[in-house]
Amino acid sequence: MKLWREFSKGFFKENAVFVLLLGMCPTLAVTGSAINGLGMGLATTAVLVGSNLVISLLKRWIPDKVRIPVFIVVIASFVTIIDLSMAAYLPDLHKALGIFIPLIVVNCIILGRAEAFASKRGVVESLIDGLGMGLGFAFALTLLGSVREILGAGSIFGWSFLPEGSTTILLFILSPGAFITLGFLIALINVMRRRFA
Amino acid sequence: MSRNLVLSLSPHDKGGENVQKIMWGVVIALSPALLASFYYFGWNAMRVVLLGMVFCMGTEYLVQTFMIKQKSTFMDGSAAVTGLLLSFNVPASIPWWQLLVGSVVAIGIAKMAFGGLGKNPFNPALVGRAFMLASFPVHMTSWPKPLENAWSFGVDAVTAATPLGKLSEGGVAALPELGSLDLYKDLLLGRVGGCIGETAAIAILIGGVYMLFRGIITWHIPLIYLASLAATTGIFWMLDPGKYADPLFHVLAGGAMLGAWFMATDMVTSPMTSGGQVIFALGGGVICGLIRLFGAYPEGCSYSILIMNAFVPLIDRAFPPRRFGREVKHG
Amino acid sequence: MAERKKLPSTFFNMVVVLTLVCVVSALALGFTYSRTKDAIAQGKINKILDALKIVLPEFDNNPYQEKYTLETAPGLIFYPALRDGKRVGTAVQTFSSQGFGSEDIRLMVGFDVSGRIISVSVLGQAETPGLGTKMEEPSFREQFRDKDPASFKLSVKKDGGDVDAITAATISSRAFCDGVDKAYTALQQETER
Amino acid sequence: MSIFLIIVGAIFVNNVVLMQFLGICPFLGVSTKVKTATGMSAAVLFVMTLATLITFLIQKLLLIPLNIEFMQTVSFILVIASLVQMVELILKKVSPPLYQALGVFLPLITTNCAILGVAVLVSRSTFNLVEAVVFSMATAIGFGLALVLFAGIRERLDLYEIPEAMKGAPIALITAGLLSLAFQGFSGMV
Amino acid sequence: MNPVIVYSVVVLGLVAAGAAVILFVVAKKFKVDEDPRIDEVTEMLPGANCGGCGYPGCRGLAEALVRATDKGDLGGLMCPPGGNETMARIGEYLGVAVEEAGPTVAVVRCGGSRAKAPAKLEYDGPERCSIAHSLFAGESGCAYGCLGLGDCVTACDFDAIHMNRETGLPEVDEEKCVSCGACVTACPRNLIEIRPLGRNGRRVWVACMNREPGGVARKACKAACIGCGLCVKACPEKIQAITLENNLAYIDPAKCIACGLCIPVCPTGAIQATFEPVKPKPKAAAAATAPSGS
Amino acid sequence: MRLRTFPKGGVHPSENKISAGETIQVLPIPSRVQLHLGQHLGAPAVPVVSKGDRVRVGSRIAEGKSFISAHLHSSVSGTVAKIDDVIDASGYRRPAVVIDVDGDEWEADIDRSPELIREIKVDAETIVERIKAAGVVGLGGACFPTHVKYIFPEGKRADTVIINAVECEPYLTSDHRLMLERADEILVGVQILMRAARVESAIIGIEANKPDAIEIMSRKARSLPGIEVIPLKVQYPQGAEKQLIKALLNREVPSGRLPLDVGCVVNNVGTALAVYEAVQKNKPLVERVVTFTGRHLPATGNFLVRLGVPAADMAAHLGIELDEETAKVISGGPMMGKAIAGLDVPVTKGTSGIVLLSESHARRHQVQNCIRCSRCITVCPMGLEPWLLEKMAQLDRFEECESAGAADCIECGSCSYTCPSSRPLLDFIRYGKVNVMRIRAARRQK
Ligand SMILES: Cc1cc2nc3c(=O)[nH]c(=O)nc-3n(C[C@H](O)[C@H](O)[C@H](O)COP(=O)(O)O)c2cc1C
Ligand SMILES: Cc1cc2nc3c(=O)[nH]c(=O)nc-3n(C[C@H](O)[C@H](O)[C@H](O)COP(=O)(O)O)c2cc1C
Ligand SMILES: Cc1cc2nc3c(=O)[nH]c(=O)nc-3n(C[C@H](O)[C@H](O)[C@H](O)COP(=O)(O)O)c2cc1C
Ligand SMILES: Cc1cc2nc3c(=O)[nH]c(=O)nc-3n(C[C@H](O)[C@H](O)[C@H](O)CO)c2cc1C
Ligand code: SF4
Ligand code: SF4
Ligand code: SF4
Ligand code: SF4
Ligand code: FES
Repeated sequence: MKLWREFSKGFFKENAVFVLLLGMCPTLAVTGSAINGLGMGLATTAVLVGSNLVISLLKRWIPDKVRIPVFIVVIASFVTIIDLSMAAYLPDLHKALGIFIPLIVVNCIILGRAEAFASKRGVVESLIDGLGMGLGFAFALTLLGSVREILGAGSIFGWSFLPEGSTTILLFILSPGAFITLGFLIALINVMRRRFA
Repeated sequence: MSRNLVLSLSPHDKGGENVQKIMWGVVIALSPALLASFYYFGWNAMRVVLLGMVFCMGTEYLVQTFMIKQKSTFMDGSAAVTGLLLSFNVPASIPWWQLLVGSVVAIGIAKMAFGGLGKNPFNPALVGRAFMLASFPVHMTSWPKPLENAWSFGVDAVTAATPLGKLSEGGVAALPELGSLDLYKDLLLGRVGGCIGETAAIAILIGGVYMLFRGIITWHIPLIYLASLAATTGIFWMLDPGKYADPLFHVLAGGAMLGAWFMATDMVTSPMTSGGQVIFALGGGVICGLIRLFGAYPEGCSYSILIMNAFVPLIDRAFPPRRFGREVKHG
Repeated sequence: MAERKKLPSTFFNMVVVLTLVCVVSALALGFTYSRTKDAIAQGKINKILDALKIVLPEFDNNPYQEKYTLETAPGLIFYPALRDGKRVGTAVQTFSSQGFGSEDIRLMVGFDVSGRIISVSVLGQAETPGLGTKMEEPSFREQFRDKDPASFKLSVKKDGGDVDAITAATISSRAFCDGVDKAYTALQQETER
Repeated sequence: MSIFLIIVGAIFVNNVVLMQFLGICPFLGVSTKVKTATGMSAAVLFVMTLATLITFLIQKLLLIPLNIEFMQTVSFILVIASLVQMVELILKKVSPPLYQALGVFLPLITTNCAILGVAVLVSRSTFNLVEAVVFSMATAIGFGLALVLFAGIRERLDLYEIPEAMKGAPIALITAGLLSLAFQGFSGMV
Repeated sequence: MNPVIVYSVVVLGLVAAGAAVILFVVAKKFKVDEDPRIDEVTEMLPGANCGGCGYPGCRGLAEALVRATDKGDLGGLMCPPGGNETMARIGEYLGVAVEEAGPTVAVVRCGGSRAKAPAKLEYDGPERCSIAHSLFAGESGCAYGCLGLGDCVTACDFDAIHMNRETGLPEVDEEKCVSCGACVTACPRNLIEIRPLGRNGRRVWVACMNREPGGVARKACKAACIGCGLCVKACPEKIQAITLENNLAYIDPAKCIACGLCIPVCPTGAIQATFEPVKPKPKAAAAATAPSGS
Repeated sequence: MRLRTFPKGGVHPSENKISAGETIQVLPIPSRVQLHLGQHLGAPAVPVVSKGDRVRVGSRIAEGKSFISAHLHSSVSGTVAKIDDVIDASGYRRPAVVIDVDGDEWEADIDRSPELIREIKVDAETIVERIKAAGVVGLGGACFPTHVKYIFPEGKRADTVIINAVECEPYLTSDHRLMLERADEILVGVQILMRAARVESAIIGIEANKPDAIEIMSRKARSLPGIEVIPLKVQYPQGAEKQLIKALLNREVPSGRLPLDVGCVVNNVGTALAVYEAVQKNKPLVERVVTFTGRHLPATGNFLVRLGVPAADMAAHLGIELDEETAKVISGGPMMGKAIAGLDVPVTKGTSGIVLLSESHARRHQVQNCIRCSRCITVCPMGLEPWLLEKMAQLDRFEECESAGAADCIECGSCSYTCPSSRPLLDFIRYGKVNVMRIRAARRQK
């Protein structure tokens, strides 16, 4: 039950994007389509789970003063592994996400989790936490990507539901659309949270 | 004593100006341009203008009543001005639903999200237009030919490139009439392709002068904006008249007149002191000129104003009014 | 919170741990790299091969290995297609920097021996989604199929050419034409020589 | 590409924050006051230039010759993190006023992906050393411009009562969106 | 071994070791002293930055606390929202004892509801007590009573005080109030007092601040304290919690035992309590309408 | 010739000088008067009589003890009924001396003859002493003790006395009437003030909407060396001393400083008359001219009223009752005056007029959002940004109020008057200003 709570908090209560406002760059940059959002989210999840796991395993052996550099190296290694693997096996997605894959390193969620959670808790908890936070992030990115793709391109996960040549509200898949859509999504979530609270 | 007396702090007198009068005054000032557009683009223009106003005022009403839950001020005239100016900024052939999107963005996002009248940092009508331009580039850049489509109720009849469009596509060569008196006459009277309300420079000028006399606006923004646009384009024209169009053309063509007189002057989104207004207009004119000369868009007027809108808080801070008894600036 | 016995932060511990972690991570990375290196390289080649298959007539050689470049045409790569040892066409990997996006538009243009365009494939571009990106759609690309640039003018109609520009994306369309034209001109020069 | 175009491009046309989505966290976080925004911008300018310079050298002198470009992410982030920390330590000691003005923002910069982002962008470009440094400075100025403009607007919004649902992040994001919409006017200028 | 792996190990090891050494040296060389306790204490505080402590934000209090510790005691510094629990924790951390304060709550000392103190004037201006206060005595004419424009409501960061539409008086939500005192400062009429919560939440207070002679006070408000002194007499001999000064009774919370004896004797019903008082004797009930305690 | 005025800001509300043609009538004395002890700026006066004492008109009943304070004299003869808190115009209770009237007996040393005494026999010091002894305060509104203005701090010198005859407030006509009816005495008063200030020149500034006053004053002043009458363009708030100095001499009083810092002393015409009476006739300030007016009233008037007489007496004299039609009563003009709770309040040294407004003019308009039209900035004569000050004060950001110049605001109300959104600008600016002053005082204490 407790584990379930650790897992589920990442989706709503402590959602990295909607509530904590962390990792905004990839959130805004790659959500032009649902599939890119999902891809980015999953890649981040993989790094998060990996680093949480390793750090919670190593936590006893890391002197306090060098913990941040060690965390960074661990995270950066996982990022590079994901980067290389995606380049090898998912070249199209890799191309679409571009520079934002290496930038997973500086995603505050990951370092934040390492610092706040994994370096203090047990392996299983950390794993679940990483998975929850990561999937919550992926969920947010996919949601944002879907909304933008539906409005801006008239399709969802690449499947177009409008006849060829229909006019869509292109702006939603351009940069301003990213900010505006996320702004309204957060406003909506704030309203819902207040109503349920 | 037979009634409860009213108590309030001074002053107990009040001047006659109010928001409604100012806003509907702008609507009146826009009516010459409206008449001109009716003459050139006929029922289509009327349809778009009417829809634009209804959409904008309707959005304001709905958002205030159902989302912000406050008493609606949709009749105060500001939404009407936004609607009017938004529709003046689109081609007469725009599909109604795209205009609806633009209106919802203008009022819902650019104005109401910030709390309504007076609180929005960016010009709502221009946000609506920029949004539509980026979203519907095809429809937003097909221009019905003036006079020829006037009485056909449908859309998509004869289209004509705007003078600025031709210039941006083919350079000065594409506009052989440049320098001939006829072109300027056409620009002045509005016999060119373009957005509904922007083509007839003379009608806009009449409205602008009316606003000057009513005291709704001051001369600073419109005149400096146009002067700065002329200066920017003039410098390049003098460097190479074979490559760049003359400043008079730039002042009369496109949305510069409408922008300078009606959109840059929006008091909500422009600086408050005359010093600040001069800087605002100066910057706007330069950016408009540069976008026209070097940017991807044939027309930079709306973006120049939006960009300068972003500077307004900083300008306001840098140009406070001259304080009585404080020659030496503190702080 | 459970008891946290940690390694104390002495200078020695710090350097050792950090170095060790780095070494381990470097090992892991090196390992991953060596495992994925080939796949990545192959992926890049595959992309080109796929494009070649689209833009060239059937061939039985390996154009990728026989590619060559010309000094007169910097940045362009030529892939000859042979069938039964006979040249059946050439694919030219070309680019244009006049697009709207920040990156070059990279194209693969296939020509038959007479210099006629067989087809064009887009290798990479960064145009605005929904506008310039329409260049990847058949409706635009197909205009070039089976056209002989000698008679079919490789520029948009606005500029007096024969190509219908993508609506509201004339800049991208021009860049596309520019890329194809580059390829054609370079190939002409080569054959003339 | 001429230096002038690099500058105009990086500041206006491809503004890091508004068009490339780098450095959004500090953009949203350190933008409530014009004064702090200015301090942050200066700090970013300093660190970004220095970081680009060093990572450029590492890339060209170490990673490429040894054929271990895949080590880029790890080595860059390590270098940037230590660089930032070092600058912070030195500044604190050497110039407390400067530390008060800039130093307090330094910890925020480590997790600012604009720094690493620009380093990676430069490594993927064809810039030479001078161009790389100019590009990074111009990018930082673009960051500063967006940040200060945004802070100005937010300071003004602070004066007004805005709808409950919009308070905080939503209105900040929407403002940023409109700013980005306005900056689209610069597109195609380079 | 694969050279790539070797290189990467060497390079990364070097970079890391180099960075570690440089940082270590720099840290040693450029060491600056700052009291780490300030950060720690800031962490312990609630972080509401409400200013209830009288310092600009939680860090301000933290600094003051650390400074005070060095002088020996915490000198009455208190974080009202954090309460004793927080203070105890901080005191423990800093190694000094903290003064215990009983739980307190804000009470409104005005009973001039719309019905008791009807409007004789009409105020036309911004909804701000402080502004109305600067203009005039108030719509009812009572120069001491609540103006009903809710400065206290706006001042409260904890949503603990609300305007009762019907009476036109503010009411404190005991559950939410953290006794930060923001409302006390905000009220231009000084109507709000932070009083002990009382045993079982039982407390009694005079809901009036009118220092006019009885006649004048009654003219403006039917619920005004007229300074008759009946409550003083009703208060048990041994307790003597009520004092009368300037035509106004005041109940000293430190002495009051919340017996409620004073409530029914008040002819105007100016004394309020959080509980139902003992059944008033019929005689007194005729004069006093039941107090509208919250 | 273009009329002079101050260069920036100002408004022009409808003048409504309805009572301009009514000659000054002497109001009968009631049976009881209430004399508030704080009828001047500064510390309240301390009573020197006690209950039951007999007083005559002009008997000193309270003394100003601190530097900025003024004496108070009985305006009637009779018995001190009580010294107690009495409700004032705002409904608050303030200390006052209440006197039951019997007859009209004056102090013996007061010269009550109507004869004009032109010759000034006393020197500057004596003049100031007499002004102080007579309890003269500025009658232009602020009630600043007049003698204090003529005690120059070390090293400060004046070169001009400015007589404020602008009366820019709508409705009010008391200064106007005084100039028409008592010009000679006023001019002697001006000469006395010139001597007190040790200056050779005086300027009387009158707005162009009082041509008859300009004519009389110029004609009579022609023979007097150094006194000049300058007509001014009608522009509110020209009567504010900083604006008046700017208009007349183009000198700008620096922020936070006094007219004396630019070599001027400013006094109201009514004050000049009071000074004449104090110095030449030994008569303390016990009465003043008050305008009683309103657009919906059947009759209006200008009255010479003893201090402490209820304003209702004027209404009764004109046959006016407070009925449904009157919705607001203002003490002073509509731009700067205070709304008061009724007509029962006594006239004080500062009461220049009582203006009654009908329902249609009494209420504020619906407040709307500020549209940043910058009209408030344009009209602010002090070059402030009223909209910003309002916002800052609203948010209790007093430090910012201070740096935005809240303390410079002269509370003229031009901003609120002009705001198309009917924002309560001055209400909040005043609130901000009070708090800025509080902060400054606290800072000074530190
Ligand atoms: C956000 C945005 C993205 C744009 N992207 C492209 C693009 O990808 N390709 C292009 O040719 N033009 C692009 N444009 C430029 C305009 O659509 C330009 O008006 C157009 O190219 C004009 O040519 P037209 O004659 O095709 O309408 C873009 C404009 C905006 C505002
Ligand atoms: C907005 C404003 C308007 C004023 N209007 C007048 C006026 O019309 N007549 C006048 O005598 N004083 C007016 N005053 C007061 C003057 O500023 C100044 O205090 C007075 O003239 C000094 O003279 P006194 O001390 O004799 O009253 C006004 C003040 C302010 C702030
Ligand atoms: C909108 C606005 C914002 C201002 N913000 C500041 C500020 O943040 N800090 C500052 O020192 N001055 C600021 N000023 C300038 C002050 O208004 C003023 O010029 C200065 O502080 C003078 O202070 P003093 O009254 O102590 O002489 C601002 C002015 C305006 C108009
Ligand atoms: C002179 C003047 C110009 C205006 N211009 C615009 C405009 O360009 N766009 C717009 O949406 N509203 C305009 N308005 C209306 C109004 O100010 C605007 O809706 C506000 O920005 C909404 O807060 C204008 C109003 C006036 C008085
Ligand atoms: S009611 Fe008063 S004391 Fe209680 S929390 Fe609110 S402001 Fe603080
Ligand atoms: S208690 Fe004080 S602050 Fe609260 S509404 Fe009454 S007068 Fe205003
Ligand atoms: S701010 Fe003050 S001085 Fe300026 S117009 Fe308003 S009231 Fe007059
Ligand atoms: S006059 Fe009113 S609406 Fe205009 S700027 Fe000033 S406060 Fe705002
Ligand atoms: S994700 Fe880019 S700065 Fe935080």
